[in-house]
Amino acid sequence: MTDSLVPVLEAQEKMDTDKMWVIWGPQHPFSHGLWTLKLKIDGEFIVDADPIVGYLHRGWEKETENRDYARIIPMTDRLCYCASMTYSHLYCMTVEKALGIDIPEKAKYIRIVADEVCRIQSHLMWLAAVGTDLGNLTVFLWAMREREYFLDLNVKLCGARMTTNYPRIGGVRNDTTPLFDRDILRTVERFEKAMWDIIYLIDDSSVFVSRMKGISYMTREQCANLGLTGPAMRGCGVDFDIRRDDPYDNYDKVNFEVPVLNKEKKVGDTYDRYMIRIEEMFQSCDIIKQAVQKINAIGKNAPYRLKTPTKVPAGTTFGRLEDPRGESIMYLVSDGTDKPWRLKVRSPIFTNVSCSKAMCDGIRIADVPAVLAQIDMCLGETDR
Amino acid sequence: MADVIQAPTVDQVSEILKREFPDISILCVEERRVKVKCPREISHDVCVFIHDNLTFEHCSVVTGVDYEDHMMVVYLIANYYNGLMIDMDVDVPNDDPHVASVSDIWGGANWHERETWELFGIVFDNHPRLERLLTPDTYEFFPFRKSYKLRSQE
Amino acid sequence: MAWTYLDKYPKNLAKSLWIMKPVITVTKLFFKTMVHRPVTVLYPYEKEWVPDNYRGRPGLDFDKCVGCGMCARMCVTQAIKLIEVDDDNGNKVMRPQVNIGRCAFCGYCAEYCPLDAMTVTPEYELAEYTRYDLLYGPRRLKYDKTTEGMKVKLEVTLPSDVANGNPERRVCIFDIDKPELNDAKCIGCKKCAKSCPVSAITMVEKGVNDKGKPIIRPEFDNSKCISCKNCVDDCPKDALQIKEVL
Amino acid sequence: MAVATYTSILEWINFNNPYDNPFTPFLSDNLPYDIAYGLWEILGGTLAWLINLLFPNNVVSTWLLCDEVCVLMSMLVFMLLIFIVAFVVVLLNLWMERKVLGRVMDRRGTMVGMKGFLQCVADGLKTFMKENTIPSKVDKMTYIWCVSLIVGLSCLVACMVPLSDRWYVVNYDSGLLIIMAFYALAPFFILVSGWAQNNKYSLIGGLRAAELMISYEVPMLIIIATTSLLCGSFNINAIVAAQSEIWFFIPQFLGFIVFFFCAIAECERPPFDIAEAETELVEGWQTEYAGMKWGLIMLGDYLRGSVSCGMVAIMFLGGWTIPFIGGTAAPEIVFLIKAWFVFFLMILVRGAIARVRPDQILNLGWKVFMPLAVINLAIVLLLKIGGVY
Repeated sequence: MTDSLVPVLEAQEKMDTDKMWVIWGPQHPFSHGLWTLKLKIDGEFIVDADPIVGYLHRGWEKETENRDYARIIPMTDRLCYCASMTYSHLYCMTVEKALGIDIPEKAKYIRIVADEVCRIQSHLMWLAAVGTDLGNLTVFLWAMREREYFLDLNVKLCGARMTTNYPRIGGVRNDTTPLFDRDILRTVERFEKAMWDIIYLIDDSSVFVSRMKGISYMTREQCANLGLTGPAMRGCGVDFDIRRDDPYDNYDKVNFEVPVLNKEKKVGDTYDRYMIRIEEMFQSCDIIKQAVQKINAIGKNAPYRLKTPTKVPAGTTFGRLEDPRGESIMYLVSDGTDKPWRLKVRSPIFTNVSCSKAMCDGIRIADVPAVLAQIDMCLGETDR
Repeated sequence: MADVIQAPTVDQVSEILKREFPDISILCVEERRVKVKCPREISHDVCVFIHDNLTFEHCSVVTGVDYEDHMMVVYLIANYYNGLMIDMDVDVPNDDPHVASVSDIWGGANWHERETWELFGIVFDNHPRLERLLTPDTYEFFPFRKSYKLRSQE
Repeated sequence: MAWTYLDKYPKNLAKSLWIMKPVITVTKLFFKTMVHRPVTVLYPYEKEWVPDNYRGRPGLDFDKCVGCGMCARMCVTQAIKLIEVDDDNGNKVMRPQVNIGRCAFCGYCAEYCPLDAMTVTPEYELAEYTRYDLLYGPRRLKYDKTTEGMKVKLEVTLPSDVANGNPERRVCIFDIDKPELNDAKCIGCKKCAKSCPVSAITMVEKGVNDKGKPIIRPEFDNSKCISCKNCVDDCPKDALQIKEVL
Repeated sequence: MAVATYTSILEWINFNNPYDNPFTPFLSDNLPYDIAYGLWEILGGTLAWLINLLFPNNVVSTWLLCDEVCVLMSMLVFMLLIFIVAFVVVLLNLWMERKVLGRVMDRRGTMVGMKGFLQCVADGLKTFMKENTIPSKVDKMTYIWCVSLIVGLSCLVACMVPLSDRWYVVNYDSGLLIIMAFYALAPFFILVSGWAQNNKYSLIGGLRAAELMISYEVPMLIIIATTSLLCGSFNINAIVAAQSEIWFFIPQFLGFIVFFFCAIAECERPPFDIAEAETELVEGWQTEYAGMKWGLIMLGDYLRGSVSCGMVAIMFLGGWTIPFIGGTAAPEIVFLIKAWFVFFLMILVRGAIARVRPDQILNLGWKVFMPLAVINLAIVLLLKIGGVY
């Protein structure tokens, strides 16, 4: 009798009876886009995670090798619908660096304004996603309502809401419209008041805070080593912002603070990562106000767009910029013709999502949307 | 080895690298940017040195460039203390596209190396999991090589 | 440090009675929207105001257009194709046709049109029943209420002007970039003259060559030229190139 | 051949007092039964008259109007009436939720016909017309029967809540206990259907439903016991009558708060909808249900929601009475207004806070609600001993 039981017992020992893989995605309410997260769960706890991306791989970088430099700008908008302005900016900046030209002051400030508007609307989109991920639709709609005013600013500035196509190699597409400074200051002032309602809804609610507090701790070393960048990194104690520490365009001429939490503790949780982005929105408002003043001071007839040669001299160069989601880099290899030889995009989310295993370690299933909402997924730029 | 220097300046970086590794050449030095060229045999040692002694904690990009006659692996390595970046180029011959993986030094390089492998066919030795990431597993070619033509290029 | 938000949070939640503050905030908005209307726009009945430079579908001024094909060249998605149509006098002319199904609404056609014939329009309701209906021919692209803002001007400042201390001068690219002839390469095939949409190129005889045949060379009328690069593209020997004034 | 004598229809329809009928199941005044009885007298009388016109002096006509058949038929009409009223209340709840939630979120809510009310009807029609797909790997019997049991139990409970002292189905002395007992049955079937669907999301959802139940059921029952202690009876009429002067939510304010949140958890509404948490479990235990089954489950959910509100209104807000006025001409309306007010509060809570994590619900149930319920019990005991009640 005992002999007959041996294979059964052996099989039982081999079986992982209490752990199972749950596969989230590619179509799943928590994944804002097409990607899969395989989770190995032990009861309610996560023991292993394996993100799978690539459903949206379009060969973006290969496609650019076929186009002349000017016609790549609309393509950069399509990398990420929330951060279209920063990506076009980054691309134009990189090409300008390869050309070795210095663009007019006014264009630099207009780009700062456009970038910060883009940062605020991207963060608001993220806030909306956090709301739905935690199961509250009111935050979603209120954040989207605020975002709409900034999209209206985009329309006034460049004629389109999201795929802006605004920066150009050597400047920007068009000058600011006559009442733009008035509109933008009104919107920003309105936003600074209206934002508090959403903050009351989240930060004064013990449910929201307890959902985010104390889960998914990341240390400073982990962040730096795994390549987690952006607000998520600054919440864990890494004091680094490309706008301040590696300034591009005119960011060294405006005053702003970079919100960093846990500088001494060197470890941060999901709530810290959340708080960084909220404060960043207020700092962006400050930057916008200063930059609008500078634009007004420069005057109406100042140049905003330089004429640039269509052919870029051979060489390699790269531009680096603080995206709303982290550090984004474009690495350009030019060969002296009017088309790039190679254009590499370093998307912040691509690296951030590879950290999801470290972020999901030991948390509960119900926490996963809250934790992964902080990397603000956007698949267009992840898969490229 | 030399002492740990937190937040080195551009001149310090080029000086120390030249002193420690006579094989590598400093291509150009700009404001907050150092561009070096490194033979592939010592690339891993250089990376360890940069990480441990020069406190470059963050590897932003690992990518490949196909120059048709040879390939190149580009490492962009960043310092969080002063925003310095090292642009390290490693030439790789077409017939033997191997280079040492740096994902044991910087965990963030893991996916970048996987991506570079699947798009350019540059093999990263000792990589923990060199599988296809963005493209389907069934692909047997490397789509970002110049020898792979798009439909419009043919 | 001047924090707006981080100064006040995180805070002791007992002070806001755990969940009472959000409930009160929500109730406040509830009563507010009961009195005022919600911010939602009842879309098909109400529409938002759009500015002049709003990038809807492309529009075309048929008579202004010369059929240079600059829009087709700059189009990112190859949505624009030049087709042959009859103009008002019955002559065959080339005019752009836009496939709205492919259009990316980037506004490049309006921006790069040398004559401002191509414009952006504020029309964005473009749904059709078939894909064929999405093809906008040159006549259908007409937009009546074109304003100055819709003709997106491509005005740049020359780097040389900035260096000279005259940064306020803005010029149109199409006024200054002119084609240049490399005389050694030219074979006098007259292709450039044929391809020129504004007939700015005339073929002029310049002496005779060794074999006694006439040497024909193009001559450019720079006042007419719109620097559309058609001659550069059509030249079989790469004898022409646009000279960029910087 | 005998010529049929024409008899007036009025000789067949005569309105008797239903309580004179020896088979009447109700002892006291019951408005829906009165209506049903009257309706049957009109319908059955007309039918009997018509049959008698065709076949004079037949047996069927007299049989239709005999006491036994009258009671049987009017019971059928009575059931229909009770269910229709409960159903319409649920539709109104649904409409209110959509409209109020819309206003809270700065949007308009539903807009289809009659200020958006017809959207519920359209949704119902849509779910009924969808294809009834059954996944091939499910355990078919449990998969199908669980829906019937969940929805059936919800309907039963919804019909058992009295709208007033004259609008009820049963009037037991243990009425409150019976309602709560049926009410607490549904999570078991949620658990079973989670197993039956052979889907990981459903399984986790079903387990979470059980987890949820053990966290809120105990404090809830303690408060029910406290309430009955306060008025000395489990009978709903007695509980309402005891609140004629002062509503119970004043002496047991803590109990009101705890019961309110437990009632939200009971009907699995946000923020306690962990069993169907859509961001992590897609649709939780309902993932594999499609079309009509899903529509019925949603209907069941809202039926349970309206029961929760009714229970809060009965136990803490004085039911169908108004303090110092007592009964009104239409006590049902008074009761429904109170229930809708409670539902309005639930919507506001839903709009304001996020979903709670399963372990946090357990913490909340056992470390916050449970002590509060016991303190509430202690306060009531003190009031009792002090002779206030």
